[in-house]
Amino acid sequence: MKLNLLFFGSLVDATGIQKRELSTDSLIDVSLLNEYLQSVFPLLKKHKYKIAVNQKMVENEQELQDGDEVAFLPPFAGG
Amino acid sequence: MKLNLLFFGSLVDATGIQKRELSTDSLIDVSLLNEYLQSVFPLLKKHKYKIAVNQKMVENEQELQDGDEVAFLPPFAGG
Amino acid sequence: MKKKHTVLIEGPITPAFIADSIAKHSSKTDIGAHAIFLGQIRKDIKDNRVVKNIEYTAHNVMAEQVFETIRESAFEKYEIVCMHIYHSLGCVKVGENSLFVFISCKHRTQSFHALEYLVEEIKAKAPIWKKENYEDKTYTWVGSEGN
Amino acid sequence: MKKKHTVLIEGPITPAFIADSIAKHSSKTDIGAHAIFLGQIRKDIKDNRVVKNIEYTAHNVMAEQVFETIRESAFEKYEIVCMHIYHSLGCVKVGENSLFVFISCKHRTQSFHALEYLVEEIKAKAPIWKKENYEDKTYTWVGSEGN
Repeated sequence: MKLNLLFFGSLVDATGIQKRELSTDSLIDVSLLNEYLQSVFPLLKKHKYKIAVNQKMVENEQELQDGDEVAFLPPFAGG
Repeated sequence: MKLNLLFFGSLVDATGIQKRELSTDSLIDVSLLNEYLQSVFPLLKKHKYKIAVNQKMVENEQELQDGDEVAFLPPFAGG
Repeated sequence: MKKKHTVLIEGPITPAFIADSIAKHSSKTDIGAHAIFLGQIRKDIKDNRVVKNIEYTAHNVMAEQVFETIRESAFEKYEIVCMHIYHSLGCVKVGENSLFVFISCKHRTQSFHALEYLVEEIKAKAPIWKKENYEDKTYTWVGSEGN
Repeated sequence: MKKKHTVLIEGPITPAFIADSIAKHSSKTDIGAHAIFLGQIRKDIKDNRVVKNIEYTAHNVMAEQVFETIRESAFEKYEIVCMHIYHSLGCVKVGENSLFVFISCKHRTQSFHALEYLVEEIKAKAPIWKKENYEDKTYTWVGSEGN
């Protein structure tokens, strides 16, 4: 399946990425995806963030499906 | 002594006066002045109002002095 | 020497006047939050009579003193960087604004509370009266009804 | 059919834009009270670095959805006639405004409470980030400090 990864705020600095497509068959839930990304981008571990799938905040157990948008959201700072 | 009377809001209708100078030697406090005005303008009795002397809210016992401005203030309705 | 603030202005408070007030604050770089209240004239219907405009009168000298006292009390109660109050005198038509309260603070929380405090104080304490004129040419003194 | 509201706008929210918004409400004659919040960029000093501007980014699609949810919740909680929210994206300089919340009600009390509610909801829930750029060309992601 293909996932559309989005990084925001400080996580753009931590990963060097704003947007990337990822092809995977093993990263079947948010927890596995997150662990994988933390291994590729160790700086991520130093950041607080939440994850939204298709614009909805999700927990780690959330399963992923082909075409999902997975957004990595550090603490909001609007206003 | 001379008093400067001011009427505001609905009291302008009740008395037909906005501003008037009054010469008196007997109306020595607010209570006496008010009674006198209510006898001259009976409609005043149907109105709720407070009295300010020289721009300060006063009670009935307040003595009056030559040159005082006495303002008759119905309920405020600013905004 | 104390700065004089004039609150009472003739006629409605226009959007352009408000914009100008806001623009003047761009140089005050310790401000993080503005809270603004505007009082607008409603087209109320009372006993089948439709409001056309409101005519405001005030005890001007006393009103300016009261506004100054209210300002000072707000500065004591809240952390305010600056504060502006404008109130119309004379005729203000339906849809126009007659009260403009503008509070600027470093942080937002104080600005909300100061705004409500100021508007309530003004309504309660400012010696201002309104004559509500209806389209049928009758009128009522607001707040003195039934007297 | 549901009306679409676009909250995110590029660059600062100008006084002229605010004036225009206010002016548009003169035809809504059931409104008696407007409450407005403006967030202005402060020239803060952090570790001897002076703030020059803030760059806002958002998850745009998600942010617009969140703003719509916040709007709906405010309409449920308060008696609001109409409501407008604008938030800047991109660069907003010190002294300029980046957030404009505009609530109009029949009566004033609801407008104060709705204003505070909305601003707090926006701060807590809108997926927006700010990069604080300093005059020495360094920067910080606000809210992610110390990570």
